[in-house]
Amino acid sequence: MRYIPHTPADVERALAKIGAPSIDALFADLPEALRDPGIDLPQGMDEASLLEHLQELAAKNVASGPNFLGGGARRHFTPSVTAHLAMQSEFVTAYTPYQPEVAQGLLQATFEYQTIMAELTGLPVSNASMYDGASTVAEAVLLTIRQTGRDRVLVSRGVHPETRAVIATYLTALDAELEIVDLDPHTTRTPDVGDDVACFVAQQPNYLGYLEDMAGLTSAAHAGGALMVAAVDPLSLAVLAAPGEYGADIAAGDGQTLGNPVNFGGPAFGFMVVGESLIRQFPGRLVGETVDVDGKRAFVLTLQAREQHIRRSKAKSNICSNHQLTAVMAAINVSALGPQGLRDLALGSVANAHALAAALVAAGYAPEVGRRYFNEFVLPVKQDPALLRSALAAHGVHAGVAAPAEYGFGHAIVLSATESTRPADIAKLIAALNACGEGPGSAQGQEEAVAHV
Amino acid sequence: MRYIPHTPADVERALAKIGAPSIDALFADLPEALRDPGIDLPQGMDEASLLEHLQELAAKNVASGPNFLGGGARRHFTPSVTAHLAMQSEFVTAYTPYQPEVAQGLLQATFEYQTIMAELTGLPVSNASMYDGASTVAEAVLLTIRQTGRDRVLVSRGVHPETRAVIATYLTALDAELEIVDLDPHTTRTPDVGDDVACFVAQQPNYLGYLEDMAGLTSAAHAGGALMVAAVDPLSLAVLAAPGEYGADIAAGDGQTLGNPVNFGGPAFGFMVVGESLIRQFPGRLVGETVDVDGKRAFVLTLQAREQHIRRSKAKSNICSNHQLTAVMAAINVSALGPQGLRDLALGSVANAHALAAALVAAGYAPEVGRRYFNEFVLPVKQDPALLRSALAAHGVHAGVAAPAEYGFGHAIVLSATESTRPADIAKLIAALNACGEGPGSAQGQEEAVAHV
Amino acid sequence: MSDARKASPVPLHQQLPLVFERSRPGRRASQPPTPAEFDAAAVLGAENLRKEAPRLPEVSELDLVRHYTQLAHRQMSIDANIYPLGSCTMKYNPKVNEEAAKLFQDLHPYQAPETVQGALELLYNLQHDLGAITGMDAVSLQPAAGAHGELAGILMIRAYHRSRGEGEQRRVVLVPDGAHGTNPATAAMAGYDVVEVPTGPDGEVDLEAFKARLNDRVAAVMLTNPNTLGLFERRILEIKEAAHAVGAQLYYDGANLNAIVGRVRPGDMGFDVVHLNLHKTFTTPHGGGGPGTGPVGVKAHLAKFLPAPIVERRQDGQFFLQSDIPQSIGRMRSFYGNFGNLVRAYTYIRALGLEGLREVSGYAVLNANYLRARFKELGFTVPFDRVNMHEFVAQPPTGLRTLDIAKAQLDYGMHPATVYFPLIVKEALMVEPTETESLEALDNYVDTLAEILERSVSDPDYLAGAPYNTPVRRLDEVRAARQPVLKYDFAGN
Amino acid sequence: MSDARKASPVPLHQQLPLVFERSRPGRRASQPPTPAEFDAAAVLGAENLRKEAPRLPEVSELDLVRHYTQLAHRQMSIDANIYPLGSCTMKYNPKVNEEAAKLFQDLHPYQAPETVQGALELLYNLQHDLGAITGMDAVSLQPAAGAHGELAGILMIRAYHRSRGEGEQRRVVLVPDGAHGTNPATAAMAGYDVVEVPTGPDGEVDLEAFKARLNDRVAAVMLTNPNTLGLFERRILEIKEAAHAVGAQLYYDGANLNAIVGRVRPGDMGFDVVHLNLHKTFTTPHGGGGPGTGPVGVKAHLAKFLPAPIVERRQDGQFFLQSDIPQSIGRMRSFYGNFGNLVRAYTYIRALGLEGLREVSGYAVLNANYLRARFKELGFTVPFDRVNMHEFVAQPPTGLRTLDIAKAQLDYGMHPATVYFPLIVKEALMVEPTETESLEALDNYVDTLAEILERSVSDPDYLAGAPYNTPVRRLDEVRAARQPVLKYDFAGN
Ligand SMILES: Cc1ncc(COP(=O)(O)O)c(C=O)c1O
Ligand SMILES: Cc1ncc(COP(=O)(O)O)c(C=O)c1O
Repeated sequence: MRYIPHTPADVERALAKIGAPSIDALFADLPEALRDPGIDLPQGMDEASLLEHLQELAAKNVASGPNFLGGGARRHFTPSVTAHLAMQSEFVTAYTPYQPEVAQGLLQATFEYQTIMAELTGLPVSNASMYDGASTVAEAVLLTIRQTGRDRVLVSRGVHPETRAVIATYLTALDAELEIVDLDPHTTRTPDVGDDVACFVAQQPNYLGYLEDMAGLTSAAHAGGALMVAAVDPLSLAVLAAPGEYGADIAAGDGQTLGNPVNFGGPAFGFMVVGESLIRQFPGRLVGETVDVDGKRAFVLTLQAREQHIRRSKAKSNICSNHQLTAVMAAINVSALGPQGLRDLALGSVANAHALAAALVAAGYAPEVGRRYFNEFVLPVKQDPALLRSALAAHGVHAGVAAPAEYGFGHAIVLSATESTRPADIAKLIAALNACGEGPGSAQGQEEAVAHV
Repeated sequence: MRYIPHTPADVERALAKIGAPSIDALFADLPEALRDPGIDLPQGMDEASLLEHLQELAAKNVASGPNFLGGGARRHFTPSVTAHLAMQSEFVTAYTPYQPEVAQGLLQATFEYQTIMAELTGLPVSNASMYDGASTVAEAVLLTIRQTGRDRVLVSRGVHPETRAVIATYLTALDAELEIVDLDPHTTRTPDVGDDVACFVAQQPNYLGYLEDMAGLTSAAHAGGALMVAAVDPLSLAVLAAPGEYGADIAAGDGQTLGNPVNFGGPAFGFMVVGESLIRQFPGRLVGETVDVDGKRAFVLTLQAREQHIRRSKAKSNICSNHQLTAVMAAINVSALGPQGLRDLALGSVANAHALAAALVAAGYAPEVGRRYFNEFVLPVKQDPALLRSALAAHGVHAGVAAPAEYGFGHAIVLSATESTRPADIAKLIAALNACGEGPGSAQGQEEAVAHV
Repeated sequence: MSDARKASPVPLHQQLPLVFERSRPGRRASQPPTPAEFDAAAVLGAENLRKEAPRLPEVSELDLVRHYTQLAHRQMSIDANIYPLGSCTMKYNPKVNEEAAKLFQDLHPYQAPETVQGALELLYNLQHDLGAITGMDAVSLQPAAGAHGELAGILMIRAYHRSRGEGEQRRVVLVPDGAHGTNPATAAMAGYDVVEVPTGPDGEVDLEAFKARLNDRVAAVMLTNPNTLGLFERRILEIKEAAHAVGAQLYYDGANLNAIVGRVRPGDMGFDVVHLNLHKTFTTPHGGGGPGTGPVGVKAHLAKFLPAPIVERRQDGQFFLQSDIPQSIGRMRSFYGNFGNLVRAYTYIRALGLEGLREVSGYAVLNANYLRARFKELGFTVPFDRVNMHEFVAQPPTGLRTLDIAKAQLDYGMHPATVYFPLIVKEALMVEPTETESLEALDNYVDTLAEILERSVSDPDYLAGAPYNTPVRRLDEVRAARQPVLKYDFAGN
Repeated sequence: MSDARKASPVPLHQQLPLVFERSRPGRRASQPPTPAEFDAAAVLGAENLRKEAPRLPEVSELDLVRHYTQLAHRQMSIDANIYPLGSCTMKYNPKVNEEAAKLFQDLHPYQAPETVQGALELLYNLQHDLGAITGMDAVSLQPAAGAHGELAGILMIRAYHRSRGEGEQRRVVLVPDGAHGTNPATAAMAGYDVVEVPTGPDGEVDLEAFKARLNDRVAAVMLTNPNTLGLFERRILEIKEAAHAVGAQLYYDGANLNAIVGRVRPGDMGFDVVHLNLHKTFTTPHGGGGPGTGPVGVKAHLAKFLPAPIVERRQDGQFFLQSDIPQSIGRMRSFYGNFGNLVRAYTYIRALGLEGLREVSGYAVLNANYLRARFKELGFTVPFDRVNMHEFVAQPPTGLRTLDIAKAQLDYGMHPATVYFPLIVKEALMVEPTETESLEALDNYVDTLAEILERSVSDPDYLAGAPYNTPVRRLDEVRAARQPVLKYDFAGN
């Protein structure tokens, strides 16, 4: 396929205007010796063959089946109207709204997105989106270092391991120290926050699914003069205390659960919402309200002096492209669901997770349910989580996000439920666990035979 | 689910304005005894359950697998861009363009559609679309009766049996006589057209796939003063002589092959294109070019005095809603393909049909290939076509459109190829035919066992 | 406003080229599989090939996308605009319906029944649901639109009378003077003489006049209830008695079912045949004029005349297409109906359930009555002023023309009502807001009308010139009809 | 034009309410599964629950659809408008890419590898293809955007120098003065001091000045080639020699790859690291600002520092995520990158193949040079006037401001070029038409500019007031920054 409109006559006309003999002649500046190397790429394809190739690849995946995978991405119900509206061509194929007169569509949608995120987090200033949740939390940490001038960073072990990894990556270049605060084993121990600490980062619900005492942790952070970064699942905020309510300075996280497809991990979007006092150090684009020359309300990118295209090496971040479309998709989805619908999703997930735990207990399993949890919890298992996950998949069930050894549960997985989890799904999971030799009394792996569902 | 915006406060406000005590009170005119009968309908569903129900139904169908089904609908390649553009909300959710100032989008698209159909058929005046091909051919027949004042109608047996059935239905109410002209056995015998004949209808390629001598048949019709109705596959017109070229008075047919999904038979659209002299008797909407008060080019529904909303019982047809969206989809698809692409589809179908026939011959089958055919041809078989079709389906192959007994081939099916038919598909069909006991030398049905593909 | 502003282009006012004007030889958007080389003249016969290549558009994929995206921007639609066309039921078309339809779009109509059991089950269920909703005993999903359903229905009535030896005798169909044009057109197409029944002073069928026209030459009476004035025919049971007494069949035009769905059924009112416009009550999209779908339901005595095929279920639970209906009027079209739309309508019905459908009519009628009250406040006349059903007919304040008001509304991004229909009311404006519009949307609509009326007073030329800022302004429709240009003139460009 | 016309609303100029202003308590669009009843305070702990409910929009599905459809109509896009933003490569985004992406959208990132072999194979193939296209030995698909790729790249260079004991010594990154803002911002974020290299009189890196800044304290040199003036750095091999001679690593900002793709490779030019913007050269949509994707490719000596995980293939043909990269710089983000966009880019690459990609650069450069010639005819100045690559930088005729011209273009439905970048050219207008625009579209663009220039002469106030007929006109950006209103004020309304 090719997406080029030029006819031979067009080429001739253009070359005549330019005064060049051929298209190749326009490339005379390229080092001659390097031109047209042998590039190892297959031949182009027509559209039918192309789609067939992609469908063949897609057929090698299995997306269907009961799904208990969480760990930062979940398959929640999203109404059909969400994708329909978000994927309108005008949104999909627009650039960053640098000419606001002809970009009110995305500017207003982004302003609405910012408002929604402010409402959910209870903090006043949301940017227009960042990349994913992990890198956004890392950017939040950098912000606190700039703001406080301090160089120690405390991060709860309850923060998603990948988020912690990204924070570490972002910190390598700075002379800052990263310290992990342990769990007790379900929730974070109250840290001792010295006056060299820029911030404390805790996640709610934490990676294992348990509810942290965010108010207490925030007090501890503030007691040491550090900023509190709440890494939150935005869907949970339909029910759980807003970061602003417990005094967090920054709320950040991944927006996928607000209504993006899981997309094998991306793109969703990162969100960051802060208090007014942090605006000057805030990374990312911001949309503000103003008026046009006729006095009509209008929206525009604002406070750009923080950004790379204006401040270059003095910018608050190097971020340029953000994740606008997926953020707008989430805003559309939240608007489609409304406060009641969002609550229904969150509470439905909680209810089903607790039903799952109860069913596991009834089946003789010993999930870690002694502490309050939201829609995920730990299930200690007999075999290596990665192997178990594959074994469960062979029984048609997606489950087995690892609770790594650092958490001290031995072999353990984190199970996740959503509003869409049905009793039949739970039954299938338990049957599959049993079939994989995880049943009570069975030695590891030995009973792994046929599922008796 | 419900799609109603009213809050309780809204209901109160509206009732207050109306001066009614309740919504139910607004229905006081309904016969009391008949109100709220027990209606046997299931409870409503939320969107997730609803889609699950639909997906369960969809899972009971099999659309994949090599497909040799034609008979008036075929799965041709259509580029992704076609549905993307045709299914834009503004087109999908508009009404008939009765207010042209705000409907130039569909009006212009329809004007372009009319031009495309005129070009393909070689006739000057296309309407904006009708229902399906069969009912459109029936409407063409009615037109010829109105135009000529004659009351006999000759229809070739080569016309699709369902089209003939619909013509018969449409004629029941008129005092007109329908006569079928036989095949010889592949193509139509030249009919003897008397001066009571309103029209002669022949199909190109005919139902069995063979090429009619349309010029000869047209001469025969004209010799008797009858009008010639060419029922054509519009995709074939990328290659085959245009009805206008051989002098047909009306071209009509089904537009599905120009780029609508097969949709289990609908909706696609019917098209009708006629000579100038027939405009006054022409059914259906017409879009014409004009100017607005500023002199700007614009498009508008025109010559409406033929239509039911103006002429009521004197209208040329009762048609009101047509098949505008699917017709526009076809126009988009033709524009995406261009003349070369459309030719490629048509010629690819021809080439593959001939390759299929050759492969069948090589495998010892005896397809009816002594006459010129386009992309379909007859294969005499041993068992009842309906049973064979099911047997082939069990082997994962879709084939077996019947050539009914009226054609005199005994048990026989019509096989169809498209540009997308691959050698592997052909091999699968032959293997399946063999496995179903159709192989040369095998007694009917006896070898029906495992496919040895 | 500055002069520069006046002289500056409004982007949407640009005249768009036709796709043919964008065409350049050799350009192409999509590339299908390349066919094997062969000599077409040899294989197909030179005499069968076309002489002149069709002049089809040659554009790039981007050109194509721009063209149709820009055309879409020049098109009002439910999704972007309020669109209260009377008789058209321009309600919201749920997006989930579209997702559902896609699940079935690649099924070929001639597949083996074993491979389309889900599709057949859906049709079977829908036949049931529509029967239950209308109170009819049997349903065919075949007709492609309302008018097509009408034709099927009247042909069934015709077959019925013939089967009783009354085919020759019954040559008349009675149709109210307010009826939709398709009703008399259908009757004529089915070979009947049409006799009009006048509307009485209360906006309903004039019962005396009706009875006077009723005799044993009448084959059918076609009604819509509520009628095209949006009024429920309160004497429907008397009408039914009278019609049946002379052996006439009662036909229900279901275009207005949205008013009563879930509350009262045509079958229970005594109708013998009903067609439904799934593109109205049941939210399949109008598509700029179609495709619609017009299933017909009948009472038991007519079931044997239904167009074939019908979906039935075997003892073993398998679904199949029953084509063996010896007294069937025959086929109305190829295949089984506009299946894609049948999926959409089924999705809608199952989404709402009975309770939801009953709400539909409740809120549709609430909205229409609210709007009627507000229209009256503006000085519009409502000729038959009483509680109406899903729509009402109004007339503009004295001295104003309906057309002018309609055109002025366009500048506000609002679609006017149906204008000049029904024909029995002068300067008619037929308003059907549907249940999916909010009260604020209705208020907005009325407030805009108020503004238009005010401007018509302060600026006497205003209305006649409207609209001013639509992509094109009022058209020369006479020129379009007098010098018809029905396709692009390649030579002229 | 009549007065009425002036005073009539242009539908698109209506101020749209915010979704919050459309909200009414109790209204709702979508209905998710109803949760089982339980006491949330008891289960979750009263102390963990929020006190104040979030004020989220409550709208009907139709309200929602109207809102976002009307917003879409107030948004320029490639699909509706020519959009020749320099440095942004606003080319056509093929629709088949979208179909491809949907095939994978329901895969969870933590599924068992056995259930995502197709997704992993696609990533593996894409790693290969991007390596082949850039001439690099290893590729990570993880970065989420160009700037994110830059950060990954510079962090790898940092890790490389540290692994050789030169981490402390090398504290400087050299960046041309014409570089995109992300380059210096990235270097700073990675802890480096940024030193600018001036552009010489020929629009390329000033080689002497460059060498003067080059020493063993330099960790990296970041370049884009062609540079932001659209000119190919002809002395690239000398630059490379000099940089490598002092032990510095050469970084390639791939934003401009569209100019040379298929013809010359960064790897062959001597670059050690490259990032690509798949949302530029490889047609993944820009989405109004993102999501993009910024894969990084490296030469063999840097492969061990790549961010984890990478997709590898086992002996048995199975694909897996390799996370065991001991010297990796670590993760740049969660999961494996913006997979949805990686599918789109892969679809594009495989559609075109090598020959198709080579055409891309050819026609992109042809279009840009054609446009440069036409701009000059209009009186625009092209400061470094020679055969350019995929874009060029121009300045308006004397006395005119770039901003004003850009705003005037908006009235014609055309998007302006990138304005005021690069910073080294006053009143810069950076024009990148891309290969998917036709010559007619370019001619149209230029003819419109000509009309604007003419009007600026005949009406001296015209330009300063433009645009006149866009949905909103020029904004008070100072007010937006001085009194920031960054969310809806619920109280105020
Ligand atoms: C009352 C009435 N009857 C019949 C019809 C015809 O329906 P269709 O357009 O589907 O043929 C309409 C459509 O406008 C109508 O309003
Ligand atoms: C030259 C150049 N470098 C880097 C970038 C940054 O890319 P991204 O926006 O994907 O982060 C851009 C984007 O505009 C660019 O043009």
